[in-house]
Amino acid sequence: MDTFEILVALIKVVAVFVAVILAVMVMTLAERRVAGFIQYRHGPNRVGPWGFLQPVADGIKFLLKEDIIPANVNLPIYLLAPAITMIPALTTFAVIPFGAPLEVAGRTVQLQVANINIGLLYILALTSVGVYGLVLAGWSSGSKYPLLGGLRSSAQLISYELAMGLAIIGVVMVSGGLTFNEIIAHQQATSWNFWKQPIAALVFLVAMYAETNRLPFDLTEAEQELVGGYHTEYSSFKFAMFFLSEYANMVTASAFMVCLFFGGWDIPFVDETQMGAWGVVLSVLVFIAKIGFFLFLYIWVRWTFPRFRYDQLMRLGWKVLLPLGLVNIFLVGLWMALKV
Amino acid sequence: MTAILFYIFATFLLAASLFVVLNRNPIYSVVALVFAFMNLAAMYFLLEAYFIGILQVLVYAGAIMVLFLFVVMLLNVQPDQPRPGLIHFDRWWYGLMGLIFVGLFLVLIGEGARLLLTSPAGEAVQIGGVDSVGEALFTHFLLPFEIASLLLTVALVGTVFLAKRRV
Amino acid sequence: MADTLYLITLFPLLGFLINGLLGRWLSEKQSGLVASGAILGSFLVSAQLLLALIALPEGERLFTQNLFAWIPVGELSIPIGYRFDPLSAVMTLVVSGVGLLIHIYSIGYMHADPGIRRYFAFLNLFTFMMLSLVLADNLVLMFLGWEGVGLCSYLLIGFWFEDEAKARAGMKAFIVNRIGDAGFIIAMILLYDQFGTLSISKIAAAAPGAQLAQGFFTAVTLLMFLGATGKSAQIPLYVWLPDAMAGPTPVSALIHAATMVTAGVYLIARNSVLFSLAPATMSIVAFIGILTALYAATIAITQNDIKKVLAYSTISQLGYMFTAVGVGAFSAGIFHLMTHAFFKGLLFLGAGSVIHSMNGEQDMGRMGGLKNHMPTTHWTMLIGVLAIAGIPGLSGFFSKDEILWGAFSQHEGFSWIWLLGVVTAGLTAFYMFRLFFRTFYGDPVWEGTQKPHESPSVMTLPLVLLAFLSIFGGYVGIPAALGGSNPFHHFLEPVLASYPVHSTAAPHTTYRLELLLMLVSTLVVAGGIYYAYRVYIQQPSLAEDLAKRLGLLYRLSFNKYFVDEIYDRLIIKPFRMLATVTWEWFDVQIVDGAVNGSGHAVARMSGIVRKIQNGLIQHYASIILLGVIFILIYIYFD
Amino acid sequence: MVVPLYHVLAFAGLLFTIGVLGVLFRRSAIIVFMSVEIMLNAVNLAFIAFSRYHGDVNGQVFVFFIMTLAAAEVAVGLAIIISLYRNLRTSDISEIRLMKH
Repeated sequence: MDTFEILVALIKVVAVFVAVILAVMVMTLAERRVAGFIQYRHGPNRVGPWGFLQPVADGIKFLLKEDIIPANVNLPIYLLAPAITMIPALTTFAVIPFGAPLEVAGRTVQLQVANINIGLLYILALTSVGVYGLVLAGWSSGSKYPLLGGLRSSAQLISYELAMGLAIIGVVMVSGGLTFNEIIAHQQATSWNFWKQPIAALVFLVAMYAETNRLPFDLTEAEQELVGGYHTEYSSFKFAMFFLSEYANMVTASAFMVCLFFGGWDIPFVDETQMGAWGVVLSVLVFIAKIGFFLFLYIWVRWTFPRFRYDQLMRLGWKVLLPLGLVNIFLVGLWMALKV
Repeated sequence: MTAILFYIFATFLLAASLFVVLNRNPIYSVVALVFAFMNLAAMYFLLEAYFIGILQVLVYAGAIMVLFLFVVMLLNVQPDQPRPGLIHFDRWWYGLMGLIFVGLFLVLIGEGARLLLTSPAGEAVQIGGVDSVGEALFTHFLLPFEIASLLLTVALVGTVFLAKRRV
Repeated sequence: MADTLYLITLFPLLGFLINGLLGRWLSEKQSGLVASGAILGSFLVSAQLLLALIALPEGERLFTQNLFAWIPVGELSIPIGYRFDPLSAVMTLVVSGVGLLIHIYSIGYMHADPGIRRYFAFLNLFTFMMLSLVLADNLVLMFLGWEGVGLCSYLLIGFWFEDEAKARAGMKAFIVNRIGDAGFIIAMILLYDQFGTLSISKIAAAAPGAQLAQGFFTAVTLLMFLGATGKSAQIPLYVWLPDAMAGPTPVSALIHAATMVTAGVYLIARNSVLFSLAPATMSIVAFIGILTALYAATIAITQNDIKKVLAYSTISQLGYMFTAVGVGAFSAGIFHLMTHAFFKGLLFLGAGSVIHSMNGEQDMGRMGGLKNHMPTTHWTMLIGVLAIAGIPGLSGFFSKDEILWGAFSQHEGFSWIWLLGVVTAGLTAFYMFRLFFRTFYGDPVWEGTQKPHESPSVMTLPLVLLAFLSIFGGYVGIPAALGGSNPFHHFLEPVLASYPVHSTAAPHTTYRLELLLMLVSTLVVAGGIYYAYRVYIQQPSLAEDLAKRLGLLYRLSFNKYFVDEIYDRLIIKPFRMLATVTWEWFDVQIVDGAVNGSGHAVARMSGIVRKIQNGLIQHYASIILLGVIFILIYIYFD
Repeated sequence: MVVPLYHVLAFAGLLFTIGVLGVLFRRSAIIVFMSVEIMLNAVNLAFIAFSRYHGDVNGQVFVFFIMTLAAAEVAVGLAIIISLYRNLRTSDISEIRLMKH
């Protein structure tokens, strides 16, 4: 490992980190602006031009607010929980390639923090660890609403993780690899997985919403029922961490979706490798655009669909998505067997 | 570098495990155990068992321990109350045996290691990936694999039966 | 060809299973048909195999089949292996043929008996066991059949077990047989110890060349003969057979006349190689045989129970067979075995027919004048009686005279055996005609208003068939002296040992001598018949006169020489005393004391150990750990 | 192999011992159960080490099966603990000794 590699790695880490944080900031604003748009009203538009500095103002507000720690909490866990939530949210992005390989000084640089040979499993594993943040936060608050929210969220996450995994398996089967690079390369060579596996894409999309605790599956928070869900008792910067990780998760999930089913940074009908550095820049932009679409979809869905009831959520997960995922695997297997 | 990381992880692992066993609050134990398993996963990575390492996180840290956490929450287990006396009479001989065991075990490890050290080191072969483990699982170990799936089904049914309220 | 060998035993076994397990769903008729059908199957298969066997050149006449390893223990492997050679072929056909007729007969005889399914199940089981015995290629399998037929005999003698006397008769048969079986077992152990195998053919092949003491063969064969005396009712273990008449009459015909009781003869013939190596045993066998023949005949003369007469007659005839094998005329013994199966089966079935029509009456003193009421039974019985008496032209004549000639020609010193044989022949003729005359002639002395009637055709048909066999069954063995070629003898010759015949004379002179002896015995037989005619037809009062005049002798004979009573005094009573002592002292004090003591000891010990089991899981875990520690210490110091 | 095999084995052994001590000393059934998991994982570590050392994938396959087994075991075991707790209102195994009486 020479200086160049270390340097490149550092740059990539910082760039991705900053990009994710930036995306989160943009998202917090976009959420409210789009909501305003959908509800035929203005969103926040006073801080900076068109309200662009609103996230900064929010951040400053979170930092400066008084940090209230309720008397009943179990302090160590209470402090640990936001961190546990945050770490997976920020580290999952590490394995996602965000652009075509770049040629720098005669070397090829993968636009990806870490290309490990089991990238998909890495994401799944970290997502499953993320559950602890919610559960522990809910439990350690020492109050019933957070506890209920925590229990709900963990059950929800575990249930939908299965459907998600099954949807991914179909993709893995056709592309024959567990790294994103292989999956994207396969989609470049043939066509986007979305066209080949619409069922899997649908299942994954729904599961993705549930995994990030977004409407219509935001039962962990469910303001009207549980006050604020697992983070009811959190305030100030610790609340900000939950907030941040929720949006970071959305970004990662969108990226995941894009990589699995929509060709990642691939631009359809265009060969990026022929265009040199510009091609790389273009591919990164395309990737951002695709992610942006799914983030918009998140918001759109949020302000369009009502929340599910808990039993409906479970029924959907276990009795609809899980069988659909299995059917998809079966169909893919059949298709592969017939093709060969 | 790898070796240093390994020893760091191993130390964390042992410390966390000791914490699991020694502290009185079950919730702390669970969290410590999750941490321990994460370290163990890291050690697996360093031993080039990538697939198993991920599984360690996915299955142990991600699924099994969540169950523990659930049960601890569900039962609302309170921290153990300290009891009078440092060593309880009915337990001193467990302690004695535990100590003998620890001693013997370490001695044996030393003995075994001496034997192993004399044998040549293994070659570095890429065996830890999903492909090689998967291939072994679906060819040579196909039957045990299927039986394991059956075992899981049985466990599922059994668990539901045991845990549901009396109808 | 040999592939179908197992079917011979399989059919009766299936019949047994069907009747035994599914019997309650079968009607009486179906039950009988299943049982008879099974035996018919065996008979057809064995007949087909016999034809195939005859088609083979002499010397290669052998089919074997090993089904599976039955008892593999170390180097000893006992297979379920069958052997179909001329000897077992004859036996198989006799067993399945006569067995088939008796099964059919039973359908009529056992009609309306509530236990008929059980009866047929046992009868099939018996046939299975008997065929196993006959076909067995090794002594252990043979012993299985041997014990199996004993078991079935026990079950069928005590078939009407509600009657305690009958149940006891079954018990007696079983226990007396046990004594003989012990001899058989010891013989097997000795043989295995010496030859390392229990295969009959291997032992037979190894025995003549083995450098063994004369005493060994004498001991082994004597022990085998002990077994044979038990099963075949010879002195001193004959006492069970007369009591065995408690069973249904077809059972007496099948088991206690035609097949099972001849197993002893078969055993000796099967192991003829061993016996021929032990001249001392041979002499004993011949001696016991002729003694039994004469002895049983003298008892038969005075008995009044029709079945008892036939039972003693059976013992007597078995004595003839032992005489034959004892003097080395093995094929003559088997020949007589076969003809005896025909005519004794016929006689028993005829007697059964009579008993059936007399509503269970067995006392000849209450019969008489049945000739016109039961014509078929009468005529077939006549044939049977003539056959057993040895009237020339019927089967009994050929086989009996072959035995007598064998006894006469064997050793110069043995001609007294011939003499006793001739005397027995005369007695046989007398008592058989006594039975015949008292049953069918004279004035009817039966009581009651119901007239005897002829039995249904399902019973008379076997009678007719057996009568046919009783006449012509002997024609397979017409001796050379009468111009025949004795094919039966030649058929069996390859599988039987040749025992040296000490005959100095040239063939044509011996023929003349043989013819002379035949004439003598025929005259004696005719005398016996005439005497019976005189006493029981011409001057019925003469019978009582004679009884009075012979006084002591008559009482001895009538009471069977008090042998049962002597056994009771000499063996059973002391044995019972010994048993009482061992029970009241040894069993109660020592055995029970030890058992109870160990129980108390265990209880006390477990009271201590119980403390370990305190319900604490960790306690248990720590004990597991203790075990692990021990293992670790062991590994460390190993 | 960067780390000597016997170091890994020593760690595995220590981990196993910690698990044993936990099983022996803790009263809470859940902690005891977790200690059992520690023991299982100690064994897994040894398997992985040997697998790496011998370049043989079978050790990892074994670990895979042990994990499957552990998952089943934990599910059933925890269900038992729950139903025990429901009936006895305790999860202290020194008080759960119905078998003694």
